[in-house]
Amino acid sequence: MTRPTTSRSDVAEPLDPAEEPLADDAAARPARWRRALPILLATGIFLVLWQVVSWSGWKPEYLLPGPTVVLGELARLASEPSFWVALGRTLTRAVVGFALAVAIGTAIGLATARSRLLRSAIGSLVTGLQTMPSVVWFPLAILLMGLGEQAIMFVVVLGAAPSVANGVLTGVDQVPPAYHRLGDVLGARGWTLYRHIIIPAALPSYVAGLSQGWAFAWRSLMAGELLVVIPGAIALGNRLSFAQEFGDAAGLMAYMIVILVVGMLADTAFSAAARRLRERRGLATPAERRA
Amino acid sequence: MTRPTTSRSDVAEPLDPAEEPLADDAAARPARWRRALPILLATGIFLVLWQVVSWSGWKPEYLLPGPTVVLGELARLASEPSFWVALGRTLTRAVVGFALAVAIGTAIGLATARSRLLRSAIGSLVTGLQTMPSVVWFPLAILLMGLGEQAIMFVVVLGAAPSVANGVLTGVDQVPPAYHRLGDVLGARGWTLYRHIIIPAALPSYVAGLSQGWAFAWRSLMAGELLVVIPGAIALGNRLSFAQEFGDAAGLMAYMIVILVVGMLADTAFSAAARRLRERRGLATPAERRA
Amino acid sequence: DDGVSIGYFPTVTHAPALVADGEGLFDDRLAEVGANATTQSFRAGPEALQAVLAGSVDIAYLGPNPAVTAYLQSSGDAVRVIAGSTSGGASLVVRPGIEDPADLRGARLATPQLGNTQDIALRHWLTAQGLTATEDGGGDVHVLPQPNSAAVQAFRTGQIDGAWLPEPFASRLVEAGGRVLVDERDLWPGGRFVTTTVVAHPDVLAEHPERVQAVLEAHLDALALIDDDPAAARDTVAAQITALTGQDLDPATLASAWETMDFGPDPLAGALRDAAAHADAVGLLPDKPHDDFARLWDLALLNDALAARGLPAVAA
Amino acid sequence: MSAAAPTAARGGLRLRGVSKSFGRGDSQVTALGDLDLDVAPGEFVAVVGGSGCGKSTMLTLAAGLETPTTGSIDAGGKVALMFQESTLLPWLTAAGNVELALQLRGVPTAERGALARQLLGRVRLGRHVDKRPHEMSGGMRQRVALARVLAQDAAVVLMDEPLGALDAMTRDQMHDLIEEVWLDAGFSVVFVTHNVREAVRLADRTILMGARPGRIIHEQRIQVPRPRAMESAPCVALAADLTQRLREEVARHDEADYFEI
Amino acid sequence: MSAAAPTAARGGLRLRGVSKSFGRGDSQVTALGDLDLDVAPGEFVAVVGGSGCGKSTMLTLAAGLETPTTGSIDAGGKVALMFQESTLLPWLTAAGNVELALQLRGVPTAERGALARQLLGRVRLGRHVDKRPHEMSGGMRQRVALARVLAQDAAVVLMDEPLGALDAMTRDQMHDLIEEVWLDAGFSVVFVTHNVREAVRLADRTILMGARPGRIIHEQRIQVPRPRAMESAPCVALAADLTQRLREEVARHDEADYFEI
Ligand SMILES: Nc1ncnc2c1ncn2[C@@H]1O[C@H](COP(=O)(O)OP(=O)(O)OP(=O)(O)O)[C@@H](O)[C@H]1O
Ligand SMILES: Nc1ncnc2c1ncn2[C@@H]1O[C@H](COP(=O)(O)OP(=O)(O)OP(=O)(O)O)[C@@H](O)[C@H]1O
Ligand SMILES: [Mg+2]
Ligand SMILES: [Mg+2]
Repeated sequence: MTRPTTSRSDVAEPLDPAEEPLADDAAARPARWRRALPILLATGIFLVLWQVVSWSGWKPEYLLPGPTVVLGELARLASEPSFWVALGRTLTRAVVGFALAVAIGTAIGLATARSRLLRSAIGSLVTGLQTMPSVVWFPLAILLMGLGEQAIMFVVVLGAAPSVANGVLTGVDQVPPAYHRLGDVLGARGWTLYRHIIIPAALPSYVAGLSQGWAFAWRSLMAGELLVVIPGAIALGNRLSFAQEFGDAAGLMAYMIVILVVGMLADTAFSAAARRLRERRGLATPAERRA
Repeated sequence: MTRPTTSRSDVAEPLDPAEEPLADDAAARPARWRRALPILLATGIFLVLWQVVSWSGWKPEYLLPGPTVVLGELARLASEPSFWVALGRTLTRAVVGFALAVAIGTAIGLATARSRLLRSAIGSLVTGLQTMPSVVWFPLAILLMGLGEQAIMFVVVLGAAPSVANGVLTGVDQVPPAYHRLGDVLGARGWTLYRHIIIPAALPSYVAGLSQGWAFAWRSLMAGELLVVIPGAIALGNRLSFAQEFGDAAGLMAYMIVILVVGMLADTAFSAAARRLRERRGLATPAERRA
Repeated sequence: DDGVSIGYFPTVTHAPALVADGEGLFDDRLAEVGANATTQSFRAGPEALQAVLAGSVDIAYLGPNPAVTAYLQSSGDAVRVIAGSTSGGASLVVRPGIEDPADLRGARLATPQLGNTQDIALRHWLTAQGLTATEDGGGDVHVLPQPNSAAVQAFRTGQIDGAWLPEPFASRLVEAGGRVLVDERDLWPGGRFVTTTVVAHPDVLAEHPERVQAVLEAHLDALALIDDDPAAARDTVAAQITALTGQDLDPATLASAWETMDFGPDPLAGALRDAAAHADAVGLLPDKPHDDFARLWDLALLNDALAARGLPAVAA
Repeated sequence: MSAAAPTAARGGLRLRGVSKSFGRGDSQVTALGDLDLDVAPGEFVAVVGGSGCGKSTMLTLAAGLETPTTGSIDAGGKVALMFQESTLLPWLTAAGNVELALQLRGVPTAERGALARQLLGRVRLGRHVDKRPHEMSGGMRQRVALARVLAQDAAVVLMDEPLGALDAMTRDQMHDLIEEVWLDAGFSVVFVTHNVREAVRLADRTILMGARPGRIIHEQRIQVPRPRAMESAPCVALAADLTQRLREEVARHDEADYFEI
Repeated sequence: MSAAAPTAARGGLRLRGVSKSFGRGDSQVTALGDLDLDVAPGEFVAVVGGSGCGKSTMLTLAAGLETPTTGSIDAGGKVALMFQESTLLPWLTAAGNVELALQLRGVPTAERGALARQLLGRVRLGRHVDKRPHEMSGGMRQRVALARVLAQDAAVVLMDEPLGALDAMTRDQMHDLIEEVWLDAGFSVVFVTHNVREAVRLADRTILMGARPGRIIHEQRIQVPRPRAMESAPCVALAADLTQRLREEVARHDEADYFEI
């Protein structure tokens, strides 16, 4: 069995029939490693740079602590069970709130996308709501929900649902007209058209857009957790603001790293899902297929 | 000239050659009006409901003021030149900050999309950064930029640029593989491929995604304007948070309406741009073509 | 660069700064030494703290808690208290029906922020009453930190039973039907404790003592104005708050808040040390070594100025 | 050989004074101008014409996907259209695409799977029922689309170059299949093709369309008895005649197309 | 009539032991198996074969868009491919699409416009240079893609059913055009078609591909002098022979495709 090769000389020179094919190594290396390596490399470079800046004494330690200090702080946090409890509580809220936001946002998005009337009536309103800072919902949240878990959920849902709804609208708008026409010809109208054609067609774009909704949910949650302390239930947002209140730069950075890691994991999940969807349809980009 | 008609009977009954064609009115009404009407209607219904709730005395006026009070407050605000100055200042910041975020986010997004190495190294990081609440950037902003306009811009750009970068990535991922293959066959590689094929192909999805970036920018700006009040230069964010701090429910709601209207106008602009792009390519949805 | 940046909060407990800025005293005094003032209003404690630590402002009006925290976080490198400003102006306001501390068992009380000045005062006081309150809101009394305006609204809607808040929020709680259970002044010897101090960055003190001196003169001028004509000073405060926030503070609220505060140049060092000890006792002091705050005060310039005015000196 | 015809005729299509313009103002294009067409219930009409003369536009209008600029269109029952570019849903397998048509037609769940497989077998894709569109060749995709349009069981079936991507042998098989299904179900057919012999092989009547604006310039009833062979003498003669007319029609527009305007 | 051949031959393509499998494990499909093909510089090869036998896969590999599972592929110069489904960029006009190919080939800005218009005129789209893809008919889009592939001026030109959506007359015109350009530029051509007469009309050599796995089962050198007429006796005879072989090849797979497995 010969090695697979492809050669294209870009000079317009006729092929000499006696020429030997060039060997070209395209053997597959373990994909998982190849994907993880750059992340580790980037992290390493970043840590080294950070340490150098920190050693240079450009800013005092209490303003810009070095990575060893911050990572030490992170290790200390990680060794406290209360940290994990707080993280767990916040993650639970994030997941529940996001799930609610996805359900509500998707419903609103679909309703808005389906009905031309609703679309023009409240399409822009949805985005308008999205630009509303979480903090302005507090009075309403307290008024309607009281000071408790529900108030936090309220803020999270109001923060994230419009983004999810917008994702639905964007996805639906980008469904190629050929599919609409096909649906029409197949006799799919109204909800049937959506169920069988528009929603599946919009799915990859919708799933990719969920990471935006997640970001809104998470940010709203951090804001919401400042509002409400539920007795016996300190969450990540409280701890973060406590670190900030105390000017505890190392602690703040440690919490930032936690937030970052959670965000990156969520993104990895969403983009993997979107990639899988595209792959099943033969729509993966060449880079994705190679990876 | 006969009226254009189309009839499809869904009963499987042979066409009687003598049957008269049914008249079906599909004449175009003025499109602009038809689009504005539902918005006005929805607004009207909302105002009436709000007034009813307010009259019902469910919650006292100082907690949930009625629309007349809030609109009165809005009118009062609009009559003060200082309100317009504050709005102008905030809008200027928003536009400048968003423009910066678009420039930076697009550059990062393109760099990340183009290079597989960068993509796996920092692709998720971008989303991770997006989930970071604006408030955690304050210490860094004060440290690097001092207390002033630049610190606010810093927060806005850090808030919105990741979303824009993500929009680029989503857009690029959704470019059909057929275009990649075409580019390959035409000899477009690297930046040339992006310039001539990938970027134009990703454009409608990117533009539609900008409204998410705008929402992040606007929310970060509202947070950033909490950083500092520059005497003689109160911005919308300051006014909003002061209204909240002073328990001024009517004022708060008036500012919410202002934010909502700005957000809706921005969304209208973005989605109109995306629609125009799709229309030029024959990719408008049937509803859009009819509208 | 001949600018001096001065930071303060647009709130009544920062009245001397509001008066000095409103009357143009900072500008006048700094002009005498060939400098000019840029004033900045903070919106939240952490940002003020960070601005002081980073040296983004030269001189700031701060609560005792951020001052102590800045001192501890920077191992004493980033902050010096150069004068006192305000005492008093914080109360525990509760709903009617709570007549004495024993009635608080099971109650939900708000404070502005976990570990802030009022939060520690409440926790310390509760401990003295034999009531427990954990950091996470558990114990005999549930302490629920939340933004001041949210606390006022939560009180109005009956979500909380009371709150330990600074002015003007304490007065607003009273207007909303609450009654004062504890006026914090009653807990301190002489009724005086630190609410606001004036701090400077050590670099500014070392490089431009004359500018710091000028700001102190303006500060003392403002205190004198407040002393001489409280009503006029209150009007200036109200006008300045309106200018900075776009909101009108209700005159009645302002008047009632005013009654709970004392203004003076004494930094009340003893009270500040006590407050830090209270925080330490309830476990809400940053876990850093401190030397009994030996370097926190730098009152030489203040005492010079006081002497020039024939006023008694103050001590650290 | 006997002149076969559908046993139970249904469907029927009538276009009256139909015209269609695209764009506005200067860039307005009249794709169809004042077209009349009657297709009787159970009739098989084949349409040939030059590239860009308006055949697809006519089918799109007849299927109700676009509204005509003027004129009226009436169909005697459900209309199915097989697009010129086979539009398969990429998230469904070949069987899934056909089953969806069955489902939307109202076939009970239990019957769909077997029916879809049977139809795919008849278009010679029995081995490929579980492939997704991107795993199939162009001709295979076209046959899935053919199976799907047959699955719709419509009263009027419009097909836009349905066999253009197939080799001669497979094309013959599909001719037999289409004729068989049509004879059995008795729907009306409008069949657009560039293969003149194919038109003659299948149709009761051939229609030649002219361009700019699109209109009918020639009709021919094909009375050769069914089943017909593409190579039989009458078919070849009719095809040669139609080809000649087509060439003349296309040549008339040639100069204008060749040079810039 | 003289046996014309390109004046200056260039290009050339060599496939050696090329195979291509898709998927993994149970669902693995071997689209091509151990295929050898040599195209001489300046040679015109036409490929016919049943639907799904691997023609497009072969072109995709030859163009370097996919890597073969085994084997080696060498091309003597730039390779251009015209896809089976004409892929036009929807944000560019017909002229814009052609100009892009010119630009990427390195033609100076000043010359592009005129050259693109000239090429579009030659594919009979002189009146439609400013139309966008969605404003064109299927056949018009295919001709834009043809103009674009010719604009690339490659040494090896691969075409995948490039005229499948055209009527007979326009198709003839395109045959003349392709032959003319080829004789002039002397590139190598691999031309996939379902129209056997077209293959005989154009090619120096026809290749019949068999399926499962895709491989070459018959080659035929066409020595009829150029220019050829599709209807000339030797062409018709050669086409009939090739058709017969194709039918046999397709029939061999028939049973398996018809029934489910
Ligand atoms: N959306 C549109 N906007 C503008 N012009 C259009 C549009 N759709 C079709 N046309 C024009 O209408 C004419 C007829 O197009 P149509 O697709 O019906 O041709 P056709 O007969 O199907 O051709 P082909 O055999 O090439 O498929 C063409 O000239 C085309 O340019
Ligand atoms: N991405 C893929 N995944 C799995 N199978 C594939 C893929 N691409 C092609 N095939 C299979 O490879 C075989 C050859 O396909 P190819 O497109 O080359 O056929 P073709 O000869 O061009 O047919 P047609 O004349 O119908 O266009 C087919 O059986 C097809 O199902
Ligand atoms: Mg057509
Ligand atoms: Mg093919």
